[in-house]
Amino acid sequence: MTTEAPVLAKKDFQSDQEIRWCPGCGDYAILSAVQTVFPELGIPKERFVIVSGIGCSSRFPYYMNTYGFHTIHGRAPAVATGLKLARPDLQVWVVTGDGDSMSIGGNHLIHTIRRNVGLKILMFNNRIYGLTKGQYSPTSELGKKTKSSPVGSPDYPFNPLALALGAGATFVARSVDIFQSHLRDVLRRAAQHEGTAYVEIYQNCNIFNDHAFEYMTEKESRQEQVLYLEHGKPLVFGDQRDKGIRLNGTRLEVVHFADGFGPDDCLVWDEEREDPIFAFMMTQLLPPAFPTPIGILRSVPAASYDSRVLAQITAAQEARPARLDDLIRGPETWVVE
Amino acid sequence: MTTEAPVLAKKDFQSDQEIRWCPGCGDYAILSAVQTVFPELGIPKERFVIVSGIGCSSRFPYYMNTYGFHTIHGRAPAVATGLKLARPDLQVWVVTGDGDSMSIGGNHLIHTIRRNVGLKILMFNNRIYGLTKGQYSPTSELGKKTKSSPVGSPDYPFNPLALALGAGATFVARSVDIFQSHLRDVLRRAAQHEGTAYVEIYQNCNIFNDHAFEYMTEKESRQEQVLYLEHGKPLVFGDQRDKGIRLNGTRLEVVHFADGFGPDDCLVWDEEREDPIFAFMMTQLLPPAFPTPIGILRSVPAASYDSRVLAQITAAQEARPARLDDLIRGPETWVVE
Amino acid sequence: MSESVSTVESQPREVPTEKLDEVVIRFAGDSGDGMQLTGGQFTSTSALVGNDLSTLPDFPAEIRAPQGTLPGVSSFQVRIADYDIHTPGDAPDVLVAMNPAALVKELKDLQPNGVIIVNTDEFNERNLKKAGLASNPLENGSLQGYRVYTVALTTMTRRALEGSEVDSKTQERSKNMFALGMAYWLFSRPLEPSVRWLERRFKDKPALADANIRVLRAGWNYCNITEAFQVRYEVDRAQLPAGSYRNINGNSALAIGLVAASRRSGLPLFLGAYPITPASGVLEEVAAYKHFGVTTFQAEDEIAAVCAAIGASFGGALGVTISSGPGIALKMEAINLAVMVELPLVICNIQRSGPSTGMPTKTEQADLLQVMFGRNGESPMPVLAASSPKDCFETILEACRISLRYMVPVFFLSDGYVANGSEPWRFPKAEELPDLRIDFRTDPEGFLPYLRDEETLSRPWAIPGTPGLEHRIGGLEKSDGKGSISYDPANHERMTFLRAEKVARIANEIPPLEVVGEPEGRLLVLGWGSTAGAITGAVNLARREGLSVSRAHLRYLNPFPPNLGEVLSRFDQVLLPEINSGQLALLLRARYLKDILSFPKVQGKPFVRQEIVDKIREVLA
Amino acid sequence: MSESVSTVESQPREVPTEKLDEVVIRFAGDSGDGMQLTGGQFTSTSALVGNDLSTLPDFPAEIRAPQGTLPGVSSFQVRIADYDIHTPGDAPDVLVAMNPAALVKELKDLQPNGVIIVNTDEFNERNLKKAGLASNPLENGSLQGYRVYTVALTTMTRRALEGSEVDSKTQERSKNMFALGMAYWLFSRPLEPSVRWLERRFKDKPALADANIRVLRAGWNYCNITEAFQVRYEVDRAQLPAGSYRNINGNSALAIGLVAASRRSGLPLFLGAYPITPASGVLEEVAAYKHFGVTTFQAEDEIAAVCAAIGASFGGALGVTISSGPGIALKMEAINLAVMVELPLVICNIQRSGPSTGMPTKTEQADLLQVMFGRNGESPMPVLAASSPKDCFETILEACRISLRYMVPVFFLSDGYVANGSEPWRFPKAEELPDLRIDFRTDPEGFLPYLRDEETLSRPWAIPGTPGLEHRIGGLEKSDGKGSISYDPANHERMTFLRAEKVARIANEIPPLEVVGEPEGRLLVLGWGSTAGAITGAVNLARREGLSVSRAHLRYLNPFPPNLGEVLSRFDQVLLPEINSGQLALLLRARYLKDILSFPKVQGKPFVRQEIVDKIREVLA
Ligand SMILES: Cc1ncc(C[n+]2csc(CCOP(=O)(O)OP(=O)(O)O)c2C)c(N)n1
Ligand SMILES: Cc1ncc(C[n+]2csc(CCOP(=O)(O)OP(=O)(O)O)c2C)c(N)n1
Ligand code: SF4
Ligand code: SF4
Ligand SMILES: [Mg+2]
Ligand SMILES: [Mg+2]
Repeated sequence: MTTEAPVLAKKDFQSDQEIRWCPGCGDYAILSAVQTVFPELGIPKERFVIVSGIGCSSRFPYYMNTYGFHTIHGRAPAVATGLKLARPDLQVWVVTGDGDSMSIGGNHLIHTIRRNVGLKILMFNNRIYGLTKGQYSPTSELGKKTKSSPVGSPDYPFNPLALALGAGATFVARSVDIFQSHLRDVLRRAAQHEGTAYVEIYQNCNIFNDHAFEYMTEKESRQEQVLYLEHGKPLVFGDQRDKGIRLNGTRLEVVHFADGFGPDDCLVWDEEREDPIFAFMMTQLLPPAFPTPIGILRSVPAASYDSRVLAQITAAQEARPARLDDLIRGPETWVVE
Repeated sequence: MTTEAPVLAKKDFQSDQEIRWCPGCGDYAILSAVQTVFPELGIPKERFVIVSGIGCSSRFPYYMNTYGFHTIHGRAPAVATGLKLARPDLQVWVVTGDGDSMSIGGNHLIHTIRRNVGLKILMFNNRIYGLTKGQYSPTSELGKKTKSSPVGSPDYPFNPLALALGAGATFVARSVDIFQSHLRDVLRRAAQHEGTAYVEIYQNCNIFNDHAFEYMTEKESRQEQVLYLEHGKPLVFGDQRDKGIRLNGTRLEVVHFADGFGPDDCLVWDEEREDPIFAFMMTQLLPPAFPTPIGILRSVPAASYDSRVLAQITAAQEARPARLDDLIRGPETWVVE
Repeated sequence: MSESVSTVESQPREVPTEKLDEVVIRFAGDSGDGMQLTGGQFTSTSALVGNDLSTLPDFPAEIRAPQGTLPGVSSFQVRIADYDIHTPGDAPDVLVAMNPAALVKELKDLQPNGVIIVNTDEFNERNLKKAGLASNPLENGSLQGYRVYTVALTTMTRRALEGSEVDSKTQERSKNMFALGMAYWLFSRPLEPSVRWLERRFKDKPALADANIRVLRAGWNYCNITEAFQVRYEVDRAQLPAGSYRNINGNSALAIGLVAASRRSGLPLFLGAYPITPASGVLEEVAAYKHFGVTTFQAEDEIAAVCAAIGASFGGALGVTISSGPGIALKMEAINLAVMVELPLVICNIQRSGPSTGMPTKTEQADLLQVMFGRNGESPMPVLAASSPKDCFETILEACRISLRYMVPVFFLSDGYVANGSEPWRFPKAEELPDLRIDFRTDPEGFLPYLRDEETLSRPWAIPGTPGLEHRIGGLEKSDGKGSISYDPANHERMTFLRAEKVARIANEIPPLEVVGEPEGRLLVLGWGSTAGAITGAVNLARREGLSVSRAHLRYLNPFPPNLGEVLSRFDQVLLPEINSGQLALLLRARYLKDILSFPKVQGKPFVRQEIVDKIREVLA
Repeated sequence: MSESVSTVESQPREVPTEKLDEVVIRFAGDSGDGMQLTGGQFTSTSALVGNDLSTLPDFPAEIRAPQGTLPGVSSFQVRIADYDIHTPGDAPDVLVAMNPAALVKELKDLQPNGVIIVNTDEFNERNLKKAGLASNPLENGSLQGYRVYTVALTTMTRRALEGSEVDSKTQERSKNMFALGMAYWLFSRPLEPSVRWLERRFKDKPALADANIRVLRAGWNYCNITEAFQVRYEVDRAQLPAGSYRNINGNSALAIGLVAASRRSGLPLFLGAYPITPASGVLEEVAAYKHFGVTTFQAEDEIAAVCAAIGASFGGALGVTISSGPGIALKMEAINLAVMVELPLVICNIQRSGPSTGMPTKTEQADLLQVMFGRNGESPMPVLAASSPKDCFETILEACRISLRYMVPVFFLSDGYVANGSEPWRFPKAEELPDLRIDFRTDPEGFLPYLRDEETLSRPWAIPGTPGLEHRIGGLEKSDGKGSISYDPANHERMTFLRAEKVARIANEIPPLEVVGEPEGRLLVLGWGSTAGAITGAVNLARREGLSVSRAHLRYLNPFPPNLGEVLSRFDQVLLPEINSGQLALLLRARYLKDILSFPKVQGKPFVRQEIVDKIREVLA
């Protein structure tokens, strides 16, 4: 199929379904960002498919006027992998939650990332099971009190981006539901990536886990708590941009320019580093000691799984004629008169 | 139960079952190492349980004269987690393969590691599905020709130790089937760890993937290809110990002492680093550019999942009397005469 | 005057009171309006008053719907009576509608000439539109044929709280207490129980407690003072068997039953689960019982949950897992491992409407064949089903007993209707409960992992840590007795037989099926699980009408009670209502070659009594 | 002289030849001895000669057993005949035993006075001990009653290769060719086919090819020259229907059938699978057919495999997944999604012995009820079963046709016996195969995702990329027609009915069940799947004995052929042999209320003809 760039607008991607998220849910903001970015991509509407699992977040496809598949809990990446293999011409986006993709769906997620399947995966991380009404999730903090953990969760949480990098992710990013313009930029970059683009989106569940990300989303604290990763720029942050991140031996530390340090002492961000070490370092910047990095943690080119599989098939087709009769006949036959 | 140190010998851990691995299989060497180490641990034999999944490697329990559970494919960590939670007094070891734990069992593996359940996990990595007669596994190299990949595997392989660190592993190590004394040391260290001890063991499948690790196991090349991680020692290797690993900015590189470098230029190994960055760096030392690190990549103390769960229960028991009649009666009752 | 609101209790106004033998009330409003809580309070108070009762909550689908819309309506139906009842009632006599959507959605169920109490404050343009109404039903006469009482509930609530320190959002939210107060007045119930409850609930937030109590009283007083209602109703206490009672829902009865089984067996309870509607509540409740030494493990998925339970069972705990249909499907491979290694394990399936994700918040009984047959190979398992909320307690104890005694995984079936519905329960004393103690094998002398007990055919439970009993188990076929791996054809046939025979022998211990009504005759109405209430109510009514019909209810679906075949043979016809397409009917036909009149209903809703009564009439006509 | 070994072909020695109508030969040796290959060669050559034949390979369990031990024995049985046969034969006439373990393990099956050819070189202390033998059976007279031929096979092979450049390990390994050469002489078969095959196989290793050919000839010459054998045997060509034949096993027929279905439907094949015995072979074979544009996806587990197939199907491919019992259990939740979204999907279950891991390399038919009912909720699915290796081809084509035409997931059942067994196949021409083309929906005009075809009730297949047909599907209950989420009770009941009715209507298209023998009478032997051969053989034999017995075989297990009930009613008794505890019997009893004589066998082994013949006699006695 050829891609003639059609002129599309946000409304073209809005479905007629009435939206059933709680008022104030962070999912609305993400939906809006996606509906804003899709028309810009110059891809015909019918070429988009959104595949989701089960969860509040996974209701996403119903609100997008594209092809959509609301599958079963945790399996969206597997369904999407099959779809992408069968139809490399499609833009396949996976929408999932921290329970859907980090809990029951963890295995499909890491294998999709490992293979580098050409999927864009948006993981709405609200650190809770929303749809089932508020049990702790694999990203909930240790000791978190929820319906199913009355005296606090005994689980250490996952660091989703560290896990993705450990699985060999070629594109890893993080953004926040209400940081609209930043989120849109990240989505545009994800759309461009050939392999698996894994995007963690901090999303507020105002019913079961309100204020989860307040520490960094509040206007006041934002500059102090957020580290914007910008390719080629030093890792500087703070209201006055008066702090930075440097590497001391193999240790990361915050330096205050007041103490005579300057941007030159800080690490210069490189999202294209061939090895994942630098990106992995960023996943270890955790509050309260460090600001939380958002933006592109890793973006390196690598042939997608679907392209490699397709190449094998094409090569085979060029190398050998495919006659069904030959296949049925097989190597040895005999005739009975 | 009290632990009076019994005097046990290797033969105490040998079962009467006749071993059914192929002659020459690396599994024999690992079995021997385990049978040698167990008696040294001063733990009564009946206190050991070996839980496995399905695969050649997973036949392991039958050959150990301890309690054993040969479960189903990929689920050993989940079964073992339940056992350890119910019976913290037991020494629970999980034996699994690269297919059993990295493929179908990937999710249970990363969640066990995340929770830091008090299990010792031995992953026999022969980079192939042995029991099903030679299909590629998630650790098989890209392009590997196997029964199910006649023109080569289209999958990028997992880096098992990177994945474990990405999942938050507190103890990570690597050894090799035929490096008997090294393997025994690693097993002893694993036995001491409170949380999840994840050990990757390179294991040769001489039937379906022979020579997989020859590049580093051959006497000739061994010193050149293996980097022995020793706590507090510089990362030096080579026949003449004339090469080392240093960090240049955020990049790792091999330095040749011939070029004027010395051990002081090399990174000093620290297996106890609180953050996983240094350990993660080691997982990125890949052949042929780098020697392959073996030994302890990470060993940091952290309360095990089972100990935290137990603490919650004990606290609750001390805080509240547990009268079944009260529970049945509930908050509100009325009487009918 | 009639618009002022007093919040201090005054003397009941002199109005005629009408005695009713039963009444069905449905509280309906927006998800946010607290209808479940309101219904719950009305229920407990009525219980304390001594009525028999039965409730039916109905929440919107898991995902939240926009305020004021039809999908957002949450309702709670309670039936109170002065005689013993078995269902929450077919059609409500009274409907409390907190907004237009609630009125629209629930009206169709209301009895002709039924009472409607509406909150007029919510009947504005926006809400009418959201409810898909062109004009206001309070004005367009569409409510003719009902007794409509319009109250500015929100306004009244605000008034009642003038000068209160709680913020206005909270004020507004307490309007359900106003409705509750009204209901209490109308049905002559005391306010005290709810007052006490509010005080308990908000003991750290006195202001909140006070506010709610004020509104509750205000609602009561409103009815008492205004001339709106010219009659009050009374429903006398029911003649229930003497004893101590509590109100309980199915999931709580199950949770408590599991703890009880742990106590009575002396084994620590290990509950492995992954949240899923409608089973999550059991996990959440048991998690609160840590002081009983129970362990709850919220796993990464259903497979890990059941595997962990199997591991715990191998270690000597009472291993249990709970889930619902889709999760049960995922567990089957592991459950089959438990069948092969012959360890105790109890799997609770709180059934919901399928197939696939289906209608998660709706009830169904359509997983019977799944739990019977959803495993590869010949894999027989005992299956028990609870017939009502309180019956979950007894049935889970029995499921645990069988599992421990026979070393076999057992399925416990419940469904959304039983799980969320509630009823009074004449609860037992702990020491009256069955003794579930068993012995672990400790003697190495002559120990073989698969040497069987002559009577039950169960194998010894030898747990790790026991000196001298070191052994290996696993999913491969085992040699009879020794338990080592065996590919011997005759052995496989024998082990297959033994696994089946072990389950079959349970029948020797279970009570014979009881027939209520004539022991033989023209028609038997047979049921299993949550249809018990509707069937009982229907058969009682039909019999009062003089129809010759008996009933029987199955708790044991595998194995069947030994006398089942003979019972069936004694009736010309057997009518089998099921909330599925006839799954038990299939099993009975296959087993007894008797034609069963299958009466399926697959609407995600329980049977109402009338449906079964009509069917009985039709069959006997 | 008798000890020298010539490797150049000489003229057949003048010996009496005896004509046989059939003979059963079993080649048995250590896993490493290449018995499967030897048997395979003997089979193809016999096929070329024109015999009818049937084979039964038997490997040791997946895990490798130590050399020379009983668990390590691998055998291959082939039956050749001059008339048409249906099974690999009950008991071998000739046993080739390459070592003591093979002799011990296989001897019990051998016909009285059967021929035994043993490799004496392997009968040393160590090997006798490994086989659990106290003394040497070749010397202790325990082989009385058999015709034993002892040959120093290894020594002979070495001799034959004196001066050859291949290493001695390789030399030793080629001894199976010596045995093959002997068998060729003994049964008067030409050497050329195997010679050609060896040349093809080792075309890059001429030395190896030459060595094997030399040993093959040496074996033939050995018999020809030595006086060991005083008679040769001949089995004439069978009178098979005219046409072109090939030899084929079940998994190959399935793999080729899938490619054929792809070609005939014009849809690219997507095969998602996770390796598992005995299904892996299908994945491996299809992976080699990339030039047909097929995609194979080796997934991380069975769930991902089926989910990927569903995703591919959503995208417009022919989505297929293969596995065996335990893997099928894991797939069920996802298969149920396919039932709900009504997409084409074919699930192949190559059954093995269960429950749980069971006996992976052994055959069984015990997953029928699992595939029928192993999903939550009311989830009907078509189920078809292949009756023989070659029948896998036709049956998979039919399964794909139904799946595509009705937009429904379909189960295809095979088992280890059918998968690994082989038989001659009069293969069809591609253009004679059914036309499986379907149309994707492309017209936006009046498009609704769940608007149904009047005849088949199937919904439109509208694939992504089609302008104007953007829509959403999922696992929640759908509204009839529009396909949007619906919790409406009546709609759920209707959709439940429609999903069932769609499957039921398939019966209108499938051929009526054919009865072979009298259309009515005292006894019908009914079968399904892999029991076809044994039943056919048995019934034919019983009829030759004049017994009044007919037979019929089911390919369609859901829905049943429309005339099935009526067929059953025409016979006094229905005997149903199954490699399970009576699973189809249960379905038939439930459906037709007819008492079925279930004849179960659960030994991980197929029926032998004699077992069924005896049963028929017993029933008719
Ligand atoms: C097989 C299965 N198990 C469990 C569930 C119940 N369930 C639905 S969504 C969900 C978790 C959702 O959490 P998350 O993915 O974080 O989504 P959110 O609602 O927070 O957006 C669970 C446990 C299910 N639908 N299916
Ligand atoms: C549910 C299930 N799926 C598939 C299989 C088949 N199977 C058994 S072992 C195995 C892979 C074994 O590979 P690995 O874990 O690396 O063990 P190895 O044999 O190499 O030691 C597979 C796919 C199975 N037994 N069960
Ligand atoms: S429950 Fe939380 S995540 Fe779900 S819709 Fe409501 S606010 Fe959003
Ligand atoms: S197949 Fe490979 S891994 Fe398995 S036993 Fe043989 S050599 Fe070892
Ligand atoms: Mg979430
Ligand atoms: Mg392996």
